[in-house]
Amino acid sequence: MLLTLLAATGLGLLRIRNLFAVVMLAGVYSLLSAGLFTVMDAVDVAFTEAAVGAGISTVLFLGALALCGHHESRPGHTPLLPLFVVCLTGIALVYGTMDMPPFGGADNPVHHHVADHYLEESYHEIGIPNVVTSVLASYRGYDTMGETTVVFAAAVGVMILLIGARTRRERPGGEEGDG
Amino acid sequence: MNIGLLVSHYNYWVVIFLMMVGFYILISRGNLIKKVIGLNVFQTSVFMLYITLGKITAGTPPILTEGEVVYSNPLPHVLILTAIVVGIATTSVALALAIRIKEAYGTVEEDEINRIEAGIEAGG
Amino acid sequence: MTTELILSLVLPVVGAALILLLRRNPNAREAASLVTAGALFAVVLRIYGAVSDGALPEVVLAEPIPGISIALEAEPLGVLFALIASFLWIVTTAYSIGYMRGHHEKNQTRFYLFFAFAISSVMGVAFAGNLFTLFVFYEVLSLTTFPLVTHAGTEKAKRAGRVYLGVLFSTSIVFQLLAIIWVYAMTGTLDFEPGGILRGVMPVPAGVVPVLLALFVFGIGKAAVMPFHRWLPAAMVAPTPVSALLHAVAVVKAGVFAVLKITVYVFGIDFLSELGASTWLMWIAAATIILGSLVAFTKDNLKARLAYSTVSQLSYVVLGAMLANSWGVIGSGMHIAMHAFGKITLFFCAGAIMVAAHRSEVSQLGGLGRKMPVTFAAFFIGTLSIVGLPPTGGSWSKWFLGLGSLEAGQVGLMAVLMVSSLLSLAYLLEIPLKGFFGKDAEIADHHGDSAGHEGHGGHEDPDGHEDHYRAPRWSLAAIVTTAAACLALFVYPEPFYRLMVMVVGQ
Amino acid sequence: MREEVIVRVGAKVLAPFIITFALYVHFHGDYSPGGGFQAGVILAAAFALLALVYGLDEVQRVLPPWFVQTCAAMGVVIYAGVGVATMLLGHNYLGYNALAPDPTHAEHGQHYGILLVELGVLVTVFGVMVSVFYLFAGRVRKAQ
Amino acid sequence: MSQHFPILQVVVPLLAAPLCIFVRNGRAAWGLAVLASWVSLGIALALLGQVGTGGVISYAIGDWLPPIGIEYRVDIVNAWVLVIVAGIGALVSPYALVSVEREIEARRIPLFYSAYLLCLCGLLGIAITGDVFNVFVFLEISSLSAYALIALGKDRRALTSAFRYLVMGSVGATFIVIGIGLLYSMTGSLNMADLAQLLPGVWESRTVRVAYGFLAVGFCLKLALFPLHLWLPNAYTYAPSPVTAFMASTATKVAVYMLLRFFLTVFGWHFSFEQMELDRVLLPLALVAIVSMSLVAIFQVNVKRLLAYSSVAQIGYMVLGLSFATVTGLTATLLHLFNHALMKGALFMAMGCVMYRVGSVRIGAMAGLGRRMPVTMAAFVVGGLSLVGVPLTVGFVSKWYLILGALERGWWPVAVLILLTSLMALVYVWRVVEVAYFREYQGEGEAREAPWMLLWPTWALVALNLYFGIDAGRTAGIARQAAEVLMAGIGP
Repeated sequence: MLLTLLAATGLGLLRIRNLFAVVMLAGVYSLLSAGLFTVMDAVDVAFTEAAVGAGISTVLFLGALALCGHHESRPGHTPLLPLFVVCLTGIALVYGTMDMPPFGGADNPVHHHVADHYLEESYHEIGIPNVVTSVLASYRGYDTMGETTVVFAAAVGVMILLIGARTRRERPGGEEGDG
Repeated sequence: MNIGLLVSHYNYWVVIFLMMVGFYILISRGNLIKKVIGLNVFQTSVFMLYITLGKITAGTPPILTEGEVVYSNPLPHVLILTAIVVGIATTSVALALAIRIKEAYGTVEEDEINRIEAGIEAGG
Repeated sequence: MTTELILSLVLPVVGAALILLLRRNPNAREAASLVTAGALFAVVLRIYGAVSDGALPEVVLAEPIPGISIALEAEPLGVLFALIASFLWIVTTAYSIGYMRGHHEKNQTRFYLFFAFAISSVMGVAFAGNLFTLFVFYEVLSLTTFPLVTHAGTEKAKRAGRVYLGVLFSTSIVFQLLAIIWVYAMTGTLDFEPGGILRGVMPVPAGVVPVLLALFVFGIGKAAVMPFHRWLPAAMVAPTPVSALLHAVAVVKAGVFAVLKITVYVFGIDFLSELGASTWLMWIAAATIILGSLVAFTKDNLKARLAYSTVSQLSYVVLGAMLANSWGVIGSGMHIAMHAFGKITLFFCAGAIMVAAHRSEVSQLGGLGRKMPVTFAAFFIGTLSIVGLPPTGGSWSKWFLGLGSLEAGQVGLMAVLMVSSLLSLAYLLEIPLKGFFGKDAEIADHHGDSAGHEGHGGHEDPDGHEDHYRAPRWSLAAIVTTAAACLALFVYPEPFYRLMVMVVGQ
Repeated sequence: MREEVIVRVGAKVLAPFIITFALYVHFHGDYSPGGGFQAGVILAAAFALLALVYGLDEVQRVLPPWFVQTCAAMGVVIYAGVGVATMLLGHNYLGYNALAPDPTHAEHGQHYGILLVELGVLVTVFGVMVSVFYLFAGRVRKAQ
Repeated sequence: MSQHFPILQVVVPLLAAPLCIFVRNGRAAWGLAVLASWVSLGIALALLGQVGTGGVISYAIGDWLPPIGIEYRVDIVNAWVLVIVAGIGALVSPYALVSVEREIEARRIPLFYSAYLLCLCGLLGIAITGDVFNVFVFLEISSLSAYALIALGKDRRALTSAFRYLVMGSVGATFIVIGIGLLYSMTGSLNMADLAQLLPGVWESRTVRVAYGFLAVGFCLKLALFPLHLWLPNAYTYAPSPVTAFMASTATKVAVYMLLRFFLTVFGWHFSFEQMELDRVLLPLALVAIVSMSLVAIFQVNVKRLLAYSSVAQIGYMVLGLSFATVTGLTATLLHLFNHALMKGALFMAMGCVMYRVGSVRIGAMAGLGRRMPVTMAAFVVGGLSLVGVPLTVGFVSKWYLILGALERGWWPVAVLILLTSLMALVYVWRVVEVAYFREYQGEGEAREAPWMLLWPTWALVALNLYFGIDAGRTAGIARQAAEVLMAGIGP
């Protein structure tokens, strides 16, 4: 059910050209996916996705829209090549899932190997009940440090781009042709 | 193709469909903001793929409690938490870039930007 | 002996450094150049002494790629080439002093500088101990001579430089390098060895050897085998001393020398003659000989005519190598020497004529011989040597080449040799004949682009005191030396002959 | 911004709650969903809310841009610093067991370690989110 | 301390990056960047020394043994890549000082160094890790900072090229994530060594094959393999000079490394070449890349763009070496990884010097610089010759192994093609050289030699070009050793 809603939202995103609506719809999409994550037992992820997808990114998009205008112009040409690429990729993926273990199967390899260790040993080794936190901050704490760095890198990037006055609007003099 | 496969893989396929919608928006749309939205959708759908992998039917969230329970796999959750953060980081940089492009070119439509750039190249 | 080997490379570079240091004082600069040249010759003579006593000194300089080294080795063939090049460097330096000053060339320091570098790389080619070293110095030679070719800096010089590097690099990279790596892939070694290294990899797939040989012969663009000869006439925009030493002796000889060396030490002449792999290349060389001569006929520009003559003569050496027998190889090696002395004389004369009389076209030379008798007499001797007539050294190499073709059973080639000798006689002899017996062309030549200079040649000189029909003293001395050498080599070809016999005898 | 008393008061009342909630999310991350990242986001949202209501300048007076930028960097230093600390204590990088006060119960170190790194995450995420918000909002204001 | 080198390799620049924000002063940030880069280089060299004698180093982060935790795994292959990245970083950082002060406004300079260090740390992190998901995280660190760095370019087209790079880079990264997810779904592991052992059991599954495909496309986007190279030329052209020099010599190299690591270590040679027949795809792509991009380079009028296209062609050489599927071919790839970093670094740095004095890198602007900026242009000439593959430069050594590899496979037309494209390189390098030496200077003002601070890093790279061209024994030895390790799967 959720998935169907998601699919509908996706199609809506594709068609609508008023970007305000699209951003709102993207927020809805995020919330729906957060719902999906909850259903799939990924409560932490759902929480985060709701905060990020529906919260931060919506705010950022709205800010960007305020600056960049909110109407999307009609594409000038039929996007056949992208369509082809997308279909190809999709078919490849579907083909790939053919041999994938069935959804939700408890015997799937994913759930064994290291996952078992986390679930069985983490309380003993780390002492906190939320396994996700254990894995996030300890077993794979280094990934999280990388994640923190990514966020920091994004801040540096945004600062580099947006700090200071609006610069060099149209400055053909400073540019060189390459034709 | 049998029904069993359809049932057991239905989730994957919808997720793939969503992924492709996002991907399509990303590569086919000329508006830079819309592209970023597409990227977001694309990435969110990939997250769903991971989470779908981690689900065990009749499992519960991996927060340890008393008694014999089946927990869903926590590892994909962790990976996706990281990925979500990475996603929003990318989005913010992309939007900042779009803003600067708007300031420099007066538009965020790819076609018009290409026209302006072609103009520079011919004129220079 | 290894010290001498390294010195032969280093000395010219030291000379170059001195030249650069002394650039403010032309006299000191040129003295440095001369002294270096003399010292280099002395070093090569010492190596010659050792090698003719049977030593084979070698030294490894570096190992750029594991298993492949930059190594120097003095063997008879290399010594022969080094002797010629280092001796002629002295003569050419002397000549240049007169020419460059007489012609008021710009950037003279750069000229001497790169000349020294070029000689260093020529030594590297001569003493290369393996294919890789040969290739490296071959390329360095192309690079270091490029500034000399484009010395004038004009649009024409730039175009010539493009052709020069274009042809030399294209052929060497696409054909020669491919062949070298191919040899390495098959044999696992690149070292020159008496009797060749390819013999060891039998069975060689059918057809590979001729292809490989062709890759080498065409890949060594400096040998100017048609159709890759275009760079040589183009390079004639360079100042005449450059044409004389580099494009009549060092560079082109580096090419044919490489062909000969590869034939002898990579393929092995016995191996080649057994397979008969070189026959078709022999005919290409023969065709180049004839065609080159024919083109030379049509050229009115003196330097261009000499250039095509060089194209033609170079293929004698290639031909000798492709004959793949002892006499052929001896003749080939001898011809490197004999042609060097002959052709440098001719170029020196051409330069002297240009400096003294400001003429560059054959048709303008009428009667000039009476005003410049020494120059034209030397030209005559040079002509005889090139054609291969006694009493000049050139007759020996022709003789051995003839013997070689007979031994190979190629009577057709004998005919080619005869015809081309006649042709070269015809197009070269025209010049001294015109000079001595022709009508004075002074009035008729105001169409040529040197006519302007001609009219008030004396006033063009800022110095103003030079008699404009006399070649500069330094240059004249050089001309006399090389002409005399042509004659002397007829009487005493011994050193070169001995070296070549050692090559074949191994 | 219009001077709407209700909104202003509402925001004023709400903000402390949001901040408290953020801290709850942070410290309770061991037991329930949540952690440094979510807490940081929520904390940043509190200030974003205040900025929307009181205006950017007001908030920037309390929470100047240089401060949030320093926060953004500081969190990374905290996180990476914990790693360096464990390393100096003779364990591998991020080996939290090193942090245990009592070596016989080395696993207690995990608690401290996780709390500290989550704090690092919180500081960075808060700093970054507010910085980015400032920059975007600043642009919007200038454009108007 | 030395047992912590693997992690310090990454953490040193990672910690230096936020510190740059604290100091808020361009010069001080620069000092930090230089310090961190050189420490990184020292560590990288030490690691190379350690694995050269002691085999593989495994470092369990957080004391959690793999595959439970994240593992840093250093063998000769990634030690080699680390040295390349850190080495270029160590030379670019001092170079940046003067160049950045000219090209970037003062308040952004500490941010520049911060982003630069993050990029360095990201690239090192990718190279050193033994965990597939960790690859993605560090990939994003390096990419995000790279987008920002490119956008710092003066020309407004820097912005659009950064955006295009961002879009293509994110697609690449997302493809990689999908690939990793599929692999994970089949094995339940994220550790490379572990995956290498588990994968043969599920080789036959379609999922693994598709995962392979997605990873391939993702990496090829990142390494700009034709025809997925569209982001590269503009990004390199409009980025600030030190950024171009850094990115061109490191970013694509690391992407090539990832490709090798995944295809040869994680999946293994047998799967890549026997089951997937990777060579059949890569060979034509590489050849087309080499030929077409060399051709395009010939017609460029902006020298930075010319070099950028040449980079795409050179990446083709690296992929070509891989497609031979032999030790010699792989040696050529690994060697060219290093050698190309040296030559492109030198060339782009020389262009940075020109940019600094002349303010333009169009071919026309080079006129007369042979006399005005002799030291700079001499560096360009040597770098260019190296690019062509003239003997005694590193370029030759790469070509040598590449051709040897082609001949070993009996693919002599490929060998001929490699040689022909060298000639094309000669043409495009020569176009610049001719203008620089044969035309009169036309710009206004007195174009003097570039400052010493720009020249010495440039010439350091030029000297390395020559040094490792004359004595390639060590580099070739390491490359061969690394190739053998890759061919054998995970090392001993």
